[in-house]
Amino acid sequence: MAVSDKRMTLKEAVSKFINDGDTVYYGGFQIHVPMALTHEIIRQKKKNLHIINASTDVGGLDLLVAAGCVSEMHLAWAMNWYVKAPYAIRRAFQSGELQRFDLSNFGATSALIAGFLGIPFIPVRGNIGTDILKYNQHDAKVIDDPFTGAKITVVRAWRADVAIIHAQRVDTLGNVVTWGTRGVTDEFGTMGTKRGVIVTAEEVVEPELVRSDPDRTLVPYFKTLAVVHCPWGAHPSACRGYYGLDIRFCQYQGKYERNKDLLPHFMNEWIYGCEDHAAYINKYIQKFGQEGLDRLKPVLGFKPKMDIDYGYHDPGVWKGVPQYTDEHIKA
Amino acid sequence: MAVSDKRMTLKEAVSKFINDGDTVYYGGFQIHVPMALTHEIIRQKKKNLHIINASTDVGGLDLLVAAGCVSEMHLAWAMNWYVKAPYAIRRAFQSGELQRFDLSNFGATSALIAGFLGIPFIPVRGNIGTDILKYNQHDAKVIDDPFTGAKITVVRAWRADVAIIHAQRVDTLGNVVTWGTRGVTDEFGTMGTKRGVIVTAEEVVEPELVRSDPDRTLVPYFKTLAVVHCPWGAHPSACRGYYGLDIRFCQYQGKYERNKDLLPHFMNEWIYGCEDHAAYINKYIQKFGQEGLDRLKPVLGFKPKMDIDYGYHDPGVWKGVPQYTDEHIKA
Amino acid sequence: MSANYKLTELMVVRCAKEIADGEVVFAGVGLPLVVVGFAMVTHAPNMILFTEGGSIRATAPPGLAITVDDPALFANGDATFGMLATMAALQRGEVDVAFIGGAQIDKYGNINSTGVGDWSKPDSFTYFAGSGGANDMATSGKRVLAIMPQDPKKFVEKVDYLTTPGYLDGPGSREKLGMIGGGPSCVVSTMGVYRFDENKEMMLVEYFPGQSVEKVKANCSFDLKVAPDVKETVPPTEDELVILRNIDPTGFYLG
Amino acid sequence: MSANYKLTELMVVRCAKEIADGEVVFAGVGLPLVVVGFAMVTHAPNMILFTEGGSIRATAPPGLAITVDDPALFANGDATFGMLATMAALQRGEVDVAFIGGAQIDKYGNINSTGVGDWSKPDSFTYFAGSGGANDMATSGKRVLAIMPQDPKKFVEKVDYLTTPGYLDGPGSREKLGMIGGGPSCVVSTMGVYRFDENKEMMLVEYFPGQSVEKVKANCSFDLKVAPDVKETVPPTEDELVILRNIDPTGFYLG
Repeated sequence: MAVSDKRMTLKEAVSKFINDGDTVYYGGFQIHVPMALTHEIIRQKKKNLHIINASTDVGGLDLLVAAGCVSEMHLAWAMNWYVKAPYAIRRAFQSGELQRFDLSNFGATSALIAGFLGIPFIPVRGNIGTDILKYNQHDAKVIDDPFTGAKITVVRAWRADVAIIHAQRVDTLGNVVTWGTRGVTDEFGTMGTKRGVIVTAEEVVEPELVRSDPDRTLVPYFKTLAVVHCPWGAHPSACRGYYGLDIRFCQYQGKYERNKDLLPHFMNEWIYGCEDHAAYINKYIQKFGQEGLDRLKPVLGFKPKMDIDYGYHDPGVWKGVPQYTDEHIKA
Repeated sequence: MAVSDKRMTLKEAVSKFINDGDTVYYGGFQIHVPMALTHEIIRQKKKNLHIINASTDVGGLDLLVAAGCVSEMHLAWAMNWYVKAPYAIRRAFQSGELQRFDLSNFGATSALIAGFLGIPFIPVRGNIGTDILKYNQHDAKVIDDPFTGAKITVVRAWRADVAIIHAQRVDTLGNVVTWGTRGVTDEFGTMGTKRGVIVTAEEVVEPELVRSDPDRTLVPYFKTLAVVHCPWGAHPSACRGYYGLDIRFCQYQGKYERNKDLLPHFMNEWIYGCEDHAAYINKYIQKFGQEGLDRLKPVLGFKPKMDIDYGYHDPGVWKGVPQYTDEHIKA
Repeated sequence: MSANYKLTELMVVRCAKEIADGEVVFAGVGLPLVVVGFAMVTHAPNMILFTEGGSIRATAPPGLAITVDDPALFANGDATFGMLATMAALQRGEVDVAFIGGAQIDKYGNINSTGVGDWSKPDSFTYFAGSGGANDMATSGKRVLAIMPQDPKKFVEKVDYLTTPGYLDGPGSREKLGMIGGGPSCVVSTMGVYRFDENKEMMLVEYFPGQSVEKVKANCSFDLKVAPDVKETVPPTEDELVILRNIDPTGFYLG
Repeated sequence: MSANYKLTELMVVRCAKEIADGEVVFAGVGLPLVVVGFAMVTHAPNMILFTEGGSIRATAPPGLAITVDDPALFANGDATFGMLATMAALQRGEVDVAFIGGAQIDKYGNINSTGVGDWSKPDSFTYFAGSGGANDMATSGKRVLAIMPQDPKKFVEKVDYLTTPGYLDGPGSREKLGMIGGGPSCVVSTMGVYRFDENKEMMLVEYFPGQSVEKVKANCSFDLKVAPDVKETVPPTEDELVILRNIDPTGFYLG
C-alpha cells in the first residue's frame, strides 16, 4: 500500500472498504468502541457481516445485530453492561437470525493473535471442560500436545477481512497512535486483517509528529485503508485522555435495545436520522445539553515525565580509527 | 513478589539468583546484549547453564562458552559478527562440551512467546523442510493442523529459570523501561521466566517517573529479581540513546576469541582481572583512552513531540444526574 | 442488616479479607474493581493488581474504575503491556487470586455467565454476555474468588451453561483436564460466604448479619452443605467504612 | 572492474533494482540495510522497510544501520512494534521481498548459514552463526533476494546444512510442505546475477563488468546453467554513485 494521504469521510470509508459478507474485526474492548463506524454501517445497511471480537460493553453490537447487519458473531462477551443485557443479540439468537460462536476472552484474543501471527491455530489454557468447547467446535478443540501428550485446547486463527477501530490519534498516512495501554486486542485484530483497517480518531495529525515517538504506534500505516477524523467517535464508549464513558446515554440506549418495537425510534432518531457522527453529536447537545458532554471530560494532568531520545549512532566515526591491539595479539 | 527496593550490586545479583544448571534467557538481540552480566557470570564460574536466546552478535555467548559456563544453547544465531565467526562456540561444539539446538529466529522467538503465554507449544511457518528440523527434534516437529489437516511446524515452549537483560532504565522496584522499540525478544524471554529477571541498566530511577508513562514499561516489577545500576552495561554492544556499538572493541575481543591459547589473556585482563563493570570501563579508558568511549556517543535530538495525557474519568460526576429519557421510553 | 453500612459495603469488605498481602489478584469487571482498590489501601499494600485490559499496578488507582480497561487503572500504573501480558501471566500460573462474578453457580462452583435455557435450542435460550475473561481466570488462577447475587434461580443444582469451570463433576475433574489452577476457594454472595469441602462441594461458612442458615438455604436450589462452625459474618468496622467510602465517595458502586 | 566504482557499490545498486516501488521489503543484516536505504531515496519512495528488530518505516533511516535493530532504523520510524509485528506480517504473507545473505548456496537456491561439515559428527562441523531470520524470510516472503560472496566452496551442488529453503529438491517441493512464500527470485553474488529456470535451478543472467561466463562458471561447483541472453551487468551511473556515497559517506559498508 503506497504512502498516501488516506483521509476520507466516514461515509466514503464504509462504502469503499466494507462489503456485504465481510468478516469484520470489531474494535475496542470496554473502551474505544467504534460507535461512529457502527452507526455508519447501519446507515449503509451492510448485510451478513461476520463479527470477530473479544469483548464489548456499550451495546454497539446489539445495535448492529438489531439493524440486521450481522449473521455470525465469534466472541467472548457482548452486552450493554449498563443495562446488564444484550437484548437484540438475545432476540436474534432466539429467532435463528444470528449464529453465535463463543470462546473465553483469552480464547478469542488468542484466536486473534494466531491470525495476527499468520499461524493456523494456537493453544490456550481456558475453555476446556466447559460448554464453550461443547458448543463451539468450529473455533476450538482439545488435542494432545505433540511434545508431551498432555491434553490442551487449541483455537483456530481468526482473521478479518477488514477491521474497524476508534483511536486517539492517527496520522494522515494511517499510523494509529494510542497511549494509556500498549494494546488490548486491537493490535492483533487490526494487523491480522486480510485487507486492512478503517480508523476513526479524535485527532488526525501529521506523520512527523507520530514519527517523533513511533513506540506509540499501535497499527502501522501499511495496514490502514482509511483515516477518518471523527471527534467523539467512540461515544457513548470512552476514549482515553479525551472523554469518559457516557453511562446515562448507555442506559438510555439500553431502554430502546430492550424493546424491539421501541428500537426503531432510536435508530431513526440517532442513526438513520443523522447524516454523520457530527450530526449525532449535535443532536445529543440539542437533546441533552452541552452539560451532558461536559460531564464526560477527563481528569487530566497525568503527563509523561521521562526524558526520552531516539538518538542513533553514526558508524562513520570509525573512519581512520585503527584496530585496537595489544602485545598478546601482536605476538 | 513484594513491592520492595531491589537494588543490589552485580556480584550480589548473579550470586543470589543464578544457580549452576539454570536455564537462562540471554537478553538483547543485535543491541542491548547483557555484557556486564556475562562477565560477572564468568567471574563467578557458573556451570552447566542452558542458554535460550534468539540472536546475539557481539561474542558475549562466545565468552560464556569459552569460560566453560554453558552446556546447552537453544537459539537461532550467535557469533561475533564483527569478526564474522563464533570461535569458542565452534570449538566447544566440535569437542562435544556444548550441545546446540538450532531454530530459525522466529522459531526461537515463537518458542519464547509460547513460554511467555504459558502454552506448551506454538505453530511457526519456518523451519519446515530444512536441516534445522532434521537436527533439532527436541524443540520442533511437524504436525497436522487439527482444523485443516495441513502440515505445520510447531515449536516447544521455552521458559528460562532466570533472565539476564540490559536496559536503558529501570526503577527501584524493577519496572524496566525501554524506548526506540516496543520489544524484540526481551519482553517474552523475561516475562516467561519461572523465577524472574536480573536487570542491569544505564539509569535507575524512582517509580514515580516510570509511572508517569507506564506504556514504556517492558518488564513489570513483579517479574524483576534484581536491579543493578550499571552504566555501559551492554558494552561493546549498543544501548539505545546512550551509546553505539563499539566495533573496534568487538574486533579486538574477536581476535582473542579466535585463538583458544590467547583467550585466557583476554579473560584475565578484562573479566577475572576486573572486580566489576566499573573496573572494566576504567581499564578501557586506561588502555584505549576516553576518546574510545567518546566515539560511541549517539546523535541525539530525536525527542517525542506528542502531547500525551493518561487522564481518567471520574464516575462520581453521575451522582444526582437523572436518567436520560424521552417520550418513546416514557410511553 | 444494620443501618450503618450497606450490603455492597459488607460484601466488598468481606471479599477484601480473602486477599493476602503480596498476592497477584486478577480482577474482573464490577465490584471486584472496588474490592482490590480497598485491599491495596488497607491490609494488602503489596498486592499486585491485574486486569484484562492489561493494567499491572502496585498502587491503588487514582480514580474509581468502571471497566477492566478503564483509564483510571492505567494512570500511574506500573506496566500497561496489555491483555497479552496479564493473560499470559495467568496462563503461566502466576495469578494467586482470580476474582470474578457470574450469574448462576452450582454446588461444584461451576459458573454460568452465558445464558439460561438450552443453548442447543436457541429459541429457549436467553443470552447474557458470555464468558469474558472469567473462564480463563477460573481455569488458571491458583484460587478463585467469586462474588454473586443469590436466589434460588442463581444457586442451582446444575448450571444451564457451564461457562467457567469450578470443580466440574467433583474431585479430580480439573486435574484430569490439565487445568493449572486450583479452582474455587471462596464465594461471597448477597447472603453469605461459602467454601468448598473435601468433595469439592459448596459449603456455607458464614451468613451475613440479618440472614440465617435457614434463609440462605431457602435461597439455594441444591442441598446446601453447612459448615459445623458456621457463623455470622463480622460486619465492616467504622474505619473500614471510612476508607471504603473515600474510594467511592458518590456511591457509584456502593449505592 | 572500472576504477570509478567499487564491487560493493555495483552489488548494492544492482540489488536495489530488484525492488519495485511500494513493495514491503524485509531486510537482513549487512549490505541489505544499505540497499533498502538506497532504494528508498531513489526509485522506491513508497517502499515499506521491515527488519527483524521490528522497525517499520516509510522513509529512509536518518543514519546508517549496522544491525537489524540499530537505533537508526527506529529514529523517525513509523512503527516500532517489535519483531512480533514484522515477523507476523511475514508469516501472514505480506512481505514482497525477503532480502537475505548466506554463506553457501546450491543450485536450487537452498542456503546454508549454519556451518560446513557434517552436523551429526560435531568434530567435523565448523559453525557459522545459524539461521537468524533468513529461514523465516525465505519460507514466507513472496520472493527471495539473496546477496552472497561467490567461490567454488560457496556455490555448491548440495549445501552442507540446509538452513534456509530455496526450492529444496526442485519443482513442487515447497508447495508440498505448505510454504506460503514463492522461493528465490534473484541471487546477486560478487560475480554476477542469477535467476531460476523452470526446473527451479539457478541460471546466470548477468556477469559483472570484468567477469565473464567462463570466470563465473569456474567459481561455481555445480553445473551452472546460463541464460541464452546472458549479458554484462549495467554499472551504476554517476548519479547513483553520488546518492549511494551520500548514504555511506565514510565507506563503512562500501569500502
